[in-house]
Amino acid sequence: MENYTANEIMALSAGRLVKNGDILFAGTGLSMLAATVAKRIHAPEAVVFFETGGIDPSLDELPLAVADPRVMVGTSINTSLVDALSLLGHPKFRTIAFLGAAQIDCYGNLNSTLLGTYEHPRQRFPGSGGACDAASMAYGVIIFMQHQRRRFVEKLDYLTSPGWMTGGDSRRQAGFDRGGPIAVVTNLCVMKFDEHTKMMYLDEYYPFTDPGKVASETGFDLDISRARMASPPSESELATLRSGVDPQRLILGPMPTSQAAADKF
Amino acid sequence: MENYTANEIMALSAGRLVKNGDILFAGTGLSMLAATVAKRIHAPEAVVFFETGGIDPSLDELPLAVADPRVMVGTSINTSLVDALSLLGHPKFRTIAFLGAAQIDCYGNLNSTLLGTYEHPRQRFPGSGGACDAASMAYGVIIFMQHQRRRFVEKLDYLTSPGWMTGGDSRRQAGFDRGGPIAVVTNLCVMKFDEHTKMMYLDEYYPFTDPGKVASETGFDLDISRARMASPPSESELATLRSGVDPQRLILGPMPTSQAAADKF
Amino acid sequence: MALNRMSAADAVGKYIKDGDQIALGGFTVNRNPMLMIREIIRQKIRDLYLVVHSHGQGMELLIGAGCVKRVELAYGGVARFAPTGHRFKKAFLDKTIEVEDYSNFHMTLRFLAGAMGLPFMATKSGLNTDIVRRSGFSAACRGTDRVPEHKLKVIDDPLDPDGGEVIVLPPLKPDVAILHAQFVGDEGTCRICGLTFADIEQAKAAKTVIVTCEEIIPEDIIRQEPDQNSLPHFMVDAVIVAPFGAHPTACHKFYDYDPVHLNLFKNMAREDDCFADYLNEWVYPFDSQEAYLEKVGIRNLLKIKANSALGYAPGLDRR
Amino acid sequence: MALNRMSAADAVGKYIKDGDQIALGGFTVNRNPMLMIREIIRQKIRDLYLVVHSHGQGMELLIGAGCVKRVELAYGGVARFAPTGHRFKKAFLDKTIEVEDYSNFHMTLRFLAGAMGLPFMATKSGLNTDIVRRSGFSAACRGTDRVPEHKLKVIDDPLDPDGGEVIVLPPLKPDVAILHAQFVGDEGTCRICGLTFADIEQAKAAKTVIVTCEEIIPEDIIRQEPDQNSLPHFMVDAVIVAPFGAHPTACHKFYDYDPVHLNLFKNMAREDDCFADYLNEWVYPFDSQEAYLEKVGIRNLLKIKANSALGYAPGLDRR
Repeated sequence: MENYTANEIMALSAGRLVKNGDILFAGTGLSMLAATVAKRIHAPEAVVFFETGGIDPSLDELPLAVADPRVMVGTSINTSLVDALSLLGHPKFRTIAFLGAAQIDCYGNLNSTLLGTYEHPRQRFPGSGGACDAASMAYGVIIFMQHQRRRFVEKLDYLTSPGWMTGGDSRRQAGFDRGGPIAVVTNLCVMKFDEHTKMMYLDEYYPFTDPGKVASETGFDLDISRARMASPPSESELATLRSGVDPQRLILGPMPTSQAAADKF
Repeated sequence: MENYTANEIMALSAGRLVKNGDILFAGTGLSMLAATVAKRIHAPEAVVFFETGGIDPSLDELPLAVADPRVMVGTSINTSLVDALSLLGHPKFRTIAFLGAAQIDCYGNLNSTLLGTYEHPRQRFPGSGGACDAASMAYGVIIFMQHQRRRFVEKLDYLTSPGWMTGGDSRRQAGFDRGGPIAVVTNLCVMKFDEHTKMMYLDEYYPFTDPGKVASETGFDLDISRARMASPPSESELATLRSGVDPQRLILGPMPTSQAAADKF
Repeated sequence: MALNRMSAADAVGKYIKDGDQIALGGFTVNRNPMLMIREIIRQKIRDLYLVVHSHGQGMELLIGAGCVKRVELAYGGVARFAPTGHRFKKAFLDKTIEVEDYSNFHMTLRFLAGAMGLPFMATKSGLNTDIVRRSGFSAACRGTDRVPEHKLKVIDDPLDPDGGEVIVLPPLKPDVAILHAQFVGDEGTCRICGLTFADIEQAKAAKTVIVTCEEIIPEDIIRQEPDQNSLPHFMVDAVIVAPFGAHPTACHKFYDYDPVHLNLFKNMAREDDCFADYLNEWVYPFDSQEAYLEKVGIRNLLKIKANSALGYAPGLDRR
Repeated sequence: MALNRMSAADAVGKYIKDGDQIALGGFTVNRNPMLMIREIIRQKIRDLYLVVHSHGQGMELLIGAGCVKRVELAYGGVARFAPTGHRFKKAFLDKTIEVEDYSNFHMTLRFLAGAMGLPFMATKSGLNTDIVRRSGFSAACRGTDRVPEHKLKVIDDPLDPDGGEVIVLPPLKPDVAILHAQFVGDEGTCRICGLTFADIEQAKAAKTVIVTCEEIIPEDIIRQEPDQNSLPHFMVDAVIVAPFGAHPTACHKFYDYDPVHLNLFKNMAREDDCFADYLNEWVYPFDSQEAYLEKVGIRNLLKIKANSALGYAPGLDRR
């Protein structure tokens, strides 16, 4: 019955986490929508940049790849991989990286490399790209995931990108003087990390689902005691996202149908 | 009685050491004249570059500093210090650096930093600049010196730029896999380094002086047994240098007088 | 200086041997040196050792055609057209290639170390991850055939007593760097427009540099704006004129990526049979770039032609 | 983003404190941020810790005016106008400043490490020289007041068993980087024309970045050629419009160095009395760039005005 899709509430939920002035390390897909919609709604001085080196492009058309020529136009500066990746760790800036992964554990560590082992691989993913670097060096990380038990696992097959490591103070002890995941935004909910244990907990579930569903789709024990229902996207948020950010719905995909479109996720 | 000055024969003597295709790390002063005259006479594909980042400028006017805007015009590429200094050690290229110094020892090690010590300094020079880097990383080094006993010393007050270190194989043992001084060009002569001991010896003295004079102006024992008289500059060499390279005599200084102009040096 | 201009066929014949370590320019769907890559496949070069950060259509094709033995990389995919490259994935799972995983920062730092002649680079990025703890290359190959003795090492910061552990990474000095640029001057000065990715570092690190380009322009013109240039003339060993030389990937200011072709490739790359058909249809038959472009067709090329003001093809159907 | 535009006086007041570690942009006689340097002297800032590669007219003035306590550098001179800077030499010999010597590669690698967030940089340049063996800073100051614990260290190559010894250098992260650029967009994007020296690395490494510029231009214009830009808008903390802001040093495409003034300075810098006269005549009286330029005089400014095609003043009498 919702008048919005899961992709739409994901983009808007992630966008709400952006602060004005943040320097946003975006990938393609939902992360770009989240960054762009945040800039249009409440964070006009946020800057979007890409690991390929495009810093603050005009984004008149949505890039479909971080190496899309659309990330090179209207930029403040066109530079190189090494410059863009160096910016991630710049201590002056609140750099926020949007990442996705094939697997995530309860501390927000990510696997985007392989299932099995090098000796006996069961599946191969593209690899880190800049994800390990963003997870290591950025001020904070926002993670997008499809919410499935096989993705939310007790133990990663491969730790590509460091989250809160083994919880508590372990990230700092591992050698990272800042950073760590801020939130996990899925097609069902937004999860955050406990201040002390650094374990994931359910913060907000979308109106079309419930904490039990979220827990059952999560492959590790999830604290749902703090869960609240998310407020649905406002008309004006949806209007900005749909007509201002992705009018061709290249990333958003189909409009919600008269059925609750979000059910299909 | 000579129809050329010491500066002129120095520039031409150093220029003769340049091979076609060499990548020449030039400072200002005589080194730029040497590089430019070599390009015009026998090494048209030699490339002149500056530590500031100007690579192969047109040099329509002579730069008076490595940061002169004249090194930024007509270049193949304008880049940065770190790029230019990195080029020095590029294993693909025969990079030849022209250096000067306040002191030199018999192995071609150079001091351009200070006399005395940090605690008790007697004199201060500008410091390494890129000289230490060129002496460390270039394929070869050509050194310009004013020939004075106080400059050609038994022991440097400060080793700024590595030459043949303590002779023999010591440069390689110190960690440099190539490089080392090729020649020392002074206002009296051209000196080279013994193939085995790496000690300086007198190779060619200019027609207006003699080996005895050279030895007496040198503060360490100098092998003069292999000395030959240098052939004087040809008319066409002088013409190229004077009218093509430094027509304003910004670096060459006064023309030779009816007196043997070179005597004054 | 005379430009060493040649055909792609001659460049492969002269500069690329079985077993060479090759750095490919470009990134996923942008400025892949595709003409050279097709020619390497046509000449059946084998056992290549690719060193890349995020590749890409070119790597997919080389791996699929059986030219590759070993890869060091951070990312193997063609962006939205194949988030994990089909041929890369299959070769990895079938163990027909050996793969060593790094991050993009690691790989670009390694190229930078090679470019600058530095013995190694140090970073904290990736500490305590499996990128540090595991190795995809066999222990046996370490120290042989250009494979560095160590994938990397974790050491204590030698300068800062409070610095903790850092990762040190070996430099990369590939045998050949191949890149596609927009412009080369007729004495060799090279200009890349838009993002340079790590192409410049790769070229500076390499023993041999091969540049394909959209246009050769007079050297005195390219030197009027030397701030814009990417490589000095003497660093470029061979130049091949290759209009649309990055197709089906993009070349900023000249053309966009070709979604029709990339989707066609994606579908044909899934299965071995289909991929063989792709090679037979799109790679082996063409002994010139012109013949390949005839096959692509003027209608498709017009669709991806870049708008002069924007540098890409606005309104292109990219689904 | 709104440009944080202010006067030089306000920039010094707001961002520069006694004891700060300052990276000066430019190189010997080019793009020294002279307006800011004169203003620092006017406001009698003290105990500055300069970190530079090859400076330069600006460093001479700051040292001469007694603003400097400590310098890390590779070269202290004003090219042909003072192969060793007179004020630098005197302060060194009189021990009114502490000096630590590195090479240009060392200093630029240190800025690069700061800019990239790397824990250190490694090179073989300078092995077994007195740059490695001796230290100009007292042992007592090591580890205090931003002075790195170690000037550098020599270690065995941790990755290559045949690599021998390498020098590791600590990063530089100055409190403030001051540079002079040709253009700044009205949202802060910065463009340096011609050689950038290490200005970009210095700015990226610094906690605060102050840019003086010849012109502020519309942001949408400066973004039409983003390949040419040097710093993204958000990295620039304060912008000061300063026509002829690098005078008497050069600013490519705008003006040449001023040989008349540099010779005058050279002569006045030799002795303390004369140098005090220089400050009284050329630094203290001027509370605006316009007033300073009136003193320089339109005749001199016309002489050094750059030719548009060449970027310098052809035929300028440079003796």
